Amino acid sequence: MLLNVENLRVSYGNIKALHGISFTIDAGEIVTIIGANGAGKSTTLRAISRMVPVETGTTMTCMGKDLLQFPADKVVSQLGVTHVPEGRRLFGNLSVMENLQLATFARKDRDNVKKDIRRVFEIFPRLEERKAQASGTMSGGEQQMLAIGRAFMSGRRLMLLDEPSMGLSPLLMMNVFQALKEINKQEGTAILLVEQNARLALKFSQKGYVLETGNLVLEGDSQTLINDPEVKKAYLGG
Amino acid sequence: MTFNFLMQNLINALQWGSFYALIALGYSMVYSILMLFNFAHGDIFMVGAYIGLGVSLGLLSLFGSGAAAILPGWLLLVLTILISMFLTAFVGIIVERVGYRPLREAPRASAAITGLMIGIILETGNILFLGGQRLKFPQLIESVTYNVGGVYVTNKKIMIVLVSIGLMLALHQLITRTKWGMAMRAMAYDYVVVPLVGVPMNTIAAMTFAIGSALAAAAGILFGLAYPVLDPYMGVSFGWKAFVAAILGGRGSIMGACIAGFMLGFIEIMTVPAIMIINRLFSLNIGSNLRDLIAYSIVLVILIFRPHGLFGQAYSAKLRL
Amino acid sequence: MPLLHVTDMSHNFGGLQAVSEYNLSLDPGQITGLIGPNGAGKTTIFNLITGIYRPTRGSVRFDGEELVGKKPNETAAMGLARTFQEMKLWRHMTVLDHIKMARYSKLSYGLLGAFLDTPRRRREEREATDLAMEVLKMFAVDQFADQLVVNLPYGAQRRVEMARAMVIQPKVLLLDEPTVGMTPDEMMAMIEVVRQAHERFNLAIFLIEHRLKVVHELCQHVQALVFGQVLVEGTPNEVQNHPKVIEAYIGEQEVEF
Amino acid sequence: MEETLAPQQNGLKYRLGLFFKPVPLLAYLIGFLACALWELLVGDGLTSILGLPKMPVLFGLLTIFKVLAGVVNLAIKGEAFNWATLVHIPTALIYLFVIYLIPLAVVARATAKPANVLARFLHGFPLIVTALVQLGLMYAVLHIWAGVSDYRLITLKLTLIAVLFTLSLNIINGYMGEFSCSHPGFMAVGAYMSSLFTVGLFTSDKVLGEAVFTFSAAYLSFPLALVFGGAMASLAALIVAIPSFKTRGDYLAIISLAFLFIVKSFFENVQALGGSRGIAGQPDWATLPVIFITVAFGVWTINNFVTSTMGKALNAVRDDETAAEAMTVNTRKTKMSAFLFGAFWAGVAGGLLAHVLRYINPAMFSVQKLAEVLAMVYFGGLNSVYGSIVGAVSISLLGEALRPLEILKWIVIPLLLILVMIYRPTGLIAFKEFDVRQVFGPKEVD
Amino acid sequence: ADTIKIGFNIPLTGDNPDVGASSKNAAQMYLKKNPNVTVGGKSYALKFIYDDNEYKAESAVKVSTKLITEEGVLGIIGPQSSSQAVPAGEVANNFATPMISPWSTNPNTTLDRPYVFRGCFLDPFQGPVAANFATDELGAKKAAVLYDIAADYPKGLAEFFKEAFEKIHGPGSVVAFESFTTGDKDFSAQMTNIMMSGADVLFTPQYYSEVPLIVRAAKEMGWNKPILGSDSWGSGDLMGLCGDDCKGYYFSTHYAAAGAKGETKAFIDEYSATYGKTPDDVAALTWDSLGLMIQAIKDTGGLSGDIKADRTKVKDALAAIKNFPGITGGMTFTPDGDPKKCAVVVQINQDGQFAFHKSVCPK
Ligand SMILES: Nc1ncnc2c1ncn2[C@@H]1O[C@H](COP(=O)(O)OP(=O)(O)OP(=O)(O)O)[C@@H](O)[C@H]1O
Ligand SMILES: Nc1ncnc2c1ncn2[C@@H]1O[C@H](COP(=O)(O)OP(=O)(O)OP(=O)(O)O)[C@@H](O)[C@H]1O
Ligand SMILES: CC(C)C[C@H](N)C(=O)O
Ligand SMILES: [Mg+2]
Ligand SMILES: [Mg+2]
Repeated sequence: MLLNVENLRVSYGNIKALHGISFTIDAGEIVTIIGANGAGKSTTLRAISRMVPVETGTTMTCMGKDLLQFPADKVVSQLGVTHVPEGRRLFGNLSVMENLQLATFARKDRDNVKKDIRRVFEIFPRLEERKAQASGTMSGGEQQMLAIGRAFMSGRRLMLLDEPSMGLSPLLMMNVFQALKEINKQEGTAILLVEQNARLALKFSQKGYVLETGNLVLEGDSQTLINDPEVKKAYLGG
Repeated sequence: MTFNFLMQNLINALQWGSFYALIALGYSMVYSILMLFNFAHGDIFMVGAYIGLGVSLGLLSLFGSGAAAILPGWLLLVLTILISMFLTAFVGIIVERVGYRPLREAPRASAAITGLMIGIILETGNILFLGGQRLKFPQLIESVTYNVGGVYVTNKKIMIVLVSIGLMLALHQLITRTKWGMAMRAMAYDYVVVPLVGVPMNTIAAMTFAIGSALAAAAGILFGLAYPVLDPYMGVSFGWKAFVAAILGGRGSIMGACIAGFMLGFIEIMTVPAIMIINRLFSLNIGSNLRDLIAYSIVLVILIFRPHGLFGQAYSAKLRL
Repeated sequence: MPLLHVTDMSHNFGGLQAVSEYNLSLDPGQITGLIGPNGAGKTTIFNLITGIYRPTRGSVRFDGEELVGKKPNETAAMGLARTFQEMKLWRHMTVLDHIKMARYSKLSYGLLGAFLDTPRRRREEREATDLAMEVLKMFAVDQFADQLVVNLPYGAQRRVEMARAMVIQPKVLLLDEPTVGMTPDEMMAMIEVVRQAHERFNLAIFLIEHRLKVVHELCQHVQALVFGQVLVEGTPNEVQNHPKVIEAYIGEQEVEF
Repeated sequence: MEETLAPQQNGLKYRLGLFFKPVPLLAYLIGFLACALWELLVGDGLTSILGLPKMPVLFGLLTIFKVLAGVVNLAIKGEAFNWATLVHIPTALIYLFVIYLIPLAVVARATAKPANVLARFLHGFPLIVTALVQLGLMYAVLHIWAGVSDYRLITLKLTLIAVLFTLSLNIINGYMGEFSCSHPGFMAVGAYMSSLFTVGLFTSDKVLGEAVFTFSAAYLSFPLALVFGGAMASLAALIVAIPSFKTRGDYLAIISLAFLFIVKSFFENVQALGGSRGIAGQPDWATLPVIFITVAFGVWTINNFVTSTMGKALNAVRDDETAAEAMTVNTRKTKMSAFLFGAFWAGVAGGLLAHVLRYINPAMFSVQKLAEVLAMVYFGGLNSVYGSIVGAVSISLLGEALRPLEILKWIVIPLLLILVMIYRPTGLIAFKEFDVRQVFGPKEVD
Repeated sequence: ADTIKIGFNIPLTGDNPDVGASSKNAAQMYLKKNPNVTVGGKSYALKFIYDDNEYKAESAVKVSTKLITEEGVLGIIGPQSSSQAVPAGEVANNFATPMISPWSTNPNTTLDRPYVFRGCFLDPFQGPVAANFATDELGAKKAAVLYDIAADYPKGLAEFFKEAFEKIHGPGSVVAFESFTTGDKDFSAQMTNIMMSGADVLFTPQYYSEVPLIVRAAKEMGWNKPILGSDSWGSGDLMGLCGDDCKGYYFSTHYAAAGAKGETKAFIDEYSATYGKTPDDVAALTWDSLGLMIQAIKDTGGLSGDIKADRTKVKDALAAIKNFPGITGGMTFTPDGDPKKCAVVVQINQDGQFAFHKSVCPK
């Protein structure tokens, strides 16, 4: 088991966002969380990447280590858990290349870095064309590619993806998901995917969870969930 | 008169500009990386100068001065600069820890206020501990004046200009070429996600303050050599003017800040001879006292025509509220 | 004569030709869609029409009047309202204030009225509040009137943005990806809202979307934009099945949105 | 979807809050009036009974800090300290309670009902009626309170001016979200121009020459002088306002800072205005009622402005300028009006200041003044009329009350501000709308 | 016992905290020596209240008001610098409270203010003293002036000097009249102008803290002619800051510490013993002003206890004082409240002491 989350509780001030959810991710597995707007999906990812503090009672372990002992940057550099946040959040003033290089800040294996960059360019040839462009001026889809590439560079035991399809054209969306699948297959990277587009997400993943107002209400393998009438009604548009 | 006169003023302007440049550099470090007005920077410069004073006095008493000196003056100077830069870096780190880190999420202007307040505390602390009287900075190296065809240049002036240009180039390399520099720029753009790519944000922020403060210390010591009277408020006007230079140079541009620093020094010094020349040419009687008025009108006009500074790119960010 | 008429509009950023030779004619009450890959220049076209950028070449006519050279607040006051892809709301303002703000150009009490709280100001402010509440009701966000927008659920924020645009009483509404980030449910609700607004005010709407379902439901006419140029235009079905569009935009696989 | 944590139902604070909930402003004013009269009546007597050296003028704070300063001096410098004065701390507190807190609480609570009735009655009339009644009452309170000591009077005058000045800066830095550094410059223009008006026209003076007019009712022209000062400040503000169309944020901050340097240098150099020596001998026209009325009027118009849709456009421009433009907001007009309006009131505040101090020189309008007013704005709270009032009053009072600490004052005040910034980054009372009707109105309790 | 309170309106923080410190030192020394004063046969304990004016005009006004109305002082010593003394004098005069500014040399401080006095000579006197000295003893025909335009005192004195010098040598004989702004550290541009002007002497009425920088800038530009200063040079710290650079230059001042005799010497010795440094002008003048104030209080022949009446009595007594034997010279007030005092010109000798050179008395 790669990641084990138990009784995850998070609040923002007076607002309770997560009421104690538990789930697991195995190595190399693709897991999806679906849910309505404001259900707490992003919050879950933020809690794992230690961007928001969790409340007492929460336990999270990654490869047997207590995740809560790691600050946000060490979660990435030492545990290999990377987070592609909602809205991409690239460093717009840095060039494409610099964005990729920065992601290797804490890495010691210089030789592999070069190889990995080449790998990213193979997956997303568009990025190589735009190597020197300031990332802030790229279009939404290009930015999404770079965000994934950046995550790829910083560690790839587990990728936390927050709505990667948002705002992407249909073709590009397929490309992105294909690339993700490829990374998953070739590198054995586990993926925790959060998506509004539930059908796509469930098709893409092996296991799914349904989050409703801070509680996990349903879980199962994705195929089952797709056919679940409740899920169908609520999340797949009838 | 004219050529010598202009050359002389040019050299003066270079030295004066070096201080603005060095201080603006440190200011701009913090400013362009954390996007914070570090209004305490001028006072850190002051603290750096006083630390330099303490260190150099300590060294002098250890190694003797004048005829009894064991080590040559220039070596003491280098030691003083290095030790003081190191010590002042810690002051910077403390300032970051106490005054800025807790405010990282806050509006930038609030951090500006904390900076102002830390500055006041540093000034007052100085008065409390040292009693507020002016102190003399020891002249570690013998001052030598060269007369180059009627233009007077001192060895210190040359040294000051060279050291500041050297530091500026080194810093430019650091920011544009290294991973640290990249991380700093990334932080300027969006500090929230910096940890998400595995970069230790607090370390970067502390480093930034440390480097900025170390530069201020270097500036403080060079300043002490050139203008050997130290007082607790010596950093105030420098602080504000470095603020002007850092932004005039263009947001996020270290080089720009430096050049703007030189330029500001240049404008301030050169308005005096310029007024004089205009007076002669048109037999007017404008006083050199109009210097600030003219100098800052020039700054204002530059900004009206280059609304994003000399080297800055257009941006629409506003105060984080 | 079309209500909004764009002819041969081009624009470039530095060396990048973002939009070239773009044409559009939008009649009153018509809904036209604009699709295209990311970075094709769709949002840029909106920005050019509304005056945020000034086109390098070409003309934009609205109701017979030239828009090029006009500032965004002027084009908006003429009846050209828009929403933003990334939803530009004012963080520190309440929902009600958002809506009232869009009445800015209709206020006539002037600065002196603002300073001195004249009866005229009070009357106009009251009228604006009444109208705002009505519109908020229409978009089902009236219960949030006194809250800051940041505290609203995402879908409600989208609707507030739309309501804000509607208060301008526009003749043309420009919508930039109104359903982005929505669940299928919310998407359907949004389609309904747009349709109602359209029917009630006989609005002309110009819509950017990546979700073809939305385009299908709403548009009579669609343009497909690639690299700043219109590749194909026609009915949604024509465009969607056009091989070039499939190649550049939709892809071969069957995907649902 | 969201659960809010229930507030504590049994804390002392909560119960006190409940107790005072039905008390309208009117009742507090009556309470304060009672306090002021009570002090007039028994203040001196109580002072001597308690053995205080002097009637406490700033609610006993000054007395207490004087004692504390003695202790501090003993501790750090070994200066002699009269231990007997320690008793002044409890006695000053007793004074505070007996003269202010207890009567205020009792009277305010006791008159809450009739005051509510009265407030509701007044509420039936146009706003101006209740406003005038309550402001009149407020003035009476201040008048009586300040009548006790001239030190109180000058502190009060300067505090009122600080309120106006702070609020006028809040328009730009808080409501519009720019970081403007030019405000002391606007104040300087106002101070100089109104002095030019009064000293130049009505007073014989070494700098500005013989009086042009002399008549006994000359003071009636004072409002004109203030308006003139404010208008000139507005005019000067154009220099900062026009670049604000093109540039924002930090660049605007240094444009405004350059403006401040220019203004200061200008007044230093214009010999006709006294140069660095300044102008002295302003007539003594800035009396408490004049200041009170001006400040009240200023606060009223500023509050009107920022609560109107016209004024809220400032917020829209601050939070997202592109969206504001797309929503028909004329951003140029908005920025321009904010700068000119803010500068106008800063200029008026400058005019008042010049006539309270009856002396001005360019050094008064330096970056130090800037730091001071920035501190007041950010301490009190951005985007809030309440905030500016609280910020200006508390920092002004604190500045006076901590005087006995001498130099340590400049450690204590900055520390306090840092703490406030850390725990309340937008200031004490930020983003709160000041609803005049509600403030003056009755407190309805369900 | 009854007390008499004297207030001090001095800068303990702000740009010149050492001025406040010197004043406070002198006052504390005085108090230690004279804790009580007998007026009309009755003994009173003296109490001094030091309030910080932050070297700001606004604050000086507040402090004066506070001292008078709050602390109930009988008289005020200070402020020291004219930029604070001018506005504070207005307050003292309005509240009919005697005030002595020890060090303010600007004419406006006392003008038309019967309650305001000073302990030093005025700039219109000092300016000609310096001009004459430059002419007679330094043989100057052309003079340069370098001064701070933003500070009241240097600017005033620079103008008085210019007027006096040009009266002797004709218009245009002040060949360079260069200025800078408070806080400036670099004077090279101005010095370059001065070098080019061909002046025989440089007059710079600046504070002791700026003098070393000016002198240094001058030397670095190759200036080897005399430099002449004013009373603001006369701080014990000048030599500590200036070192050898300042030796040999002259300045006009209130008293010369080196070689002083009698009372003055006693004061200097005691001060040096207590605080470890030579008293500067401010200290000496504060001491004298305090002496004047106490003398006047004694001269009233008895206090009534009604503070308002007593203040007026003190003022009248002050105005009537004749030949007060101050350590900085004898003092008698003119109707304006200014003492007729001699100025001293001192030279900074090779030991770094301020050696008496000559004394110039008003006619
Ligand atoms: N920074 C914040 N401060 C306060 N409340 C927040 C914050 N971020 C999220 N919330 C609240 O927490 C809850 C969960 O939010 P979260 O962003 O995790 O939802 P989500 O499922 O990702 O929704 P979406 O589909 O809109 O991204 C919501 O009620 C939201 O309003
Ligand atoms: N201000 C700008 N400066 C430089 N380039 C820009 C600017 N704005 C947009 N671009 C570029 O112009 C192209 C078109 O951008 P635009 O935002 O119009 O795309 P879009 O069609 O809306 O894409 P998406 O569907 O991703 O929103 C992109 O390549 C983008 O990088
Ligand atoms: C600097 C001192 C000599 C004070 C000066 N005399 C003044 O009037 O301000
Ligand atoms: Mg989310
Ligand atoms: Mg777009």
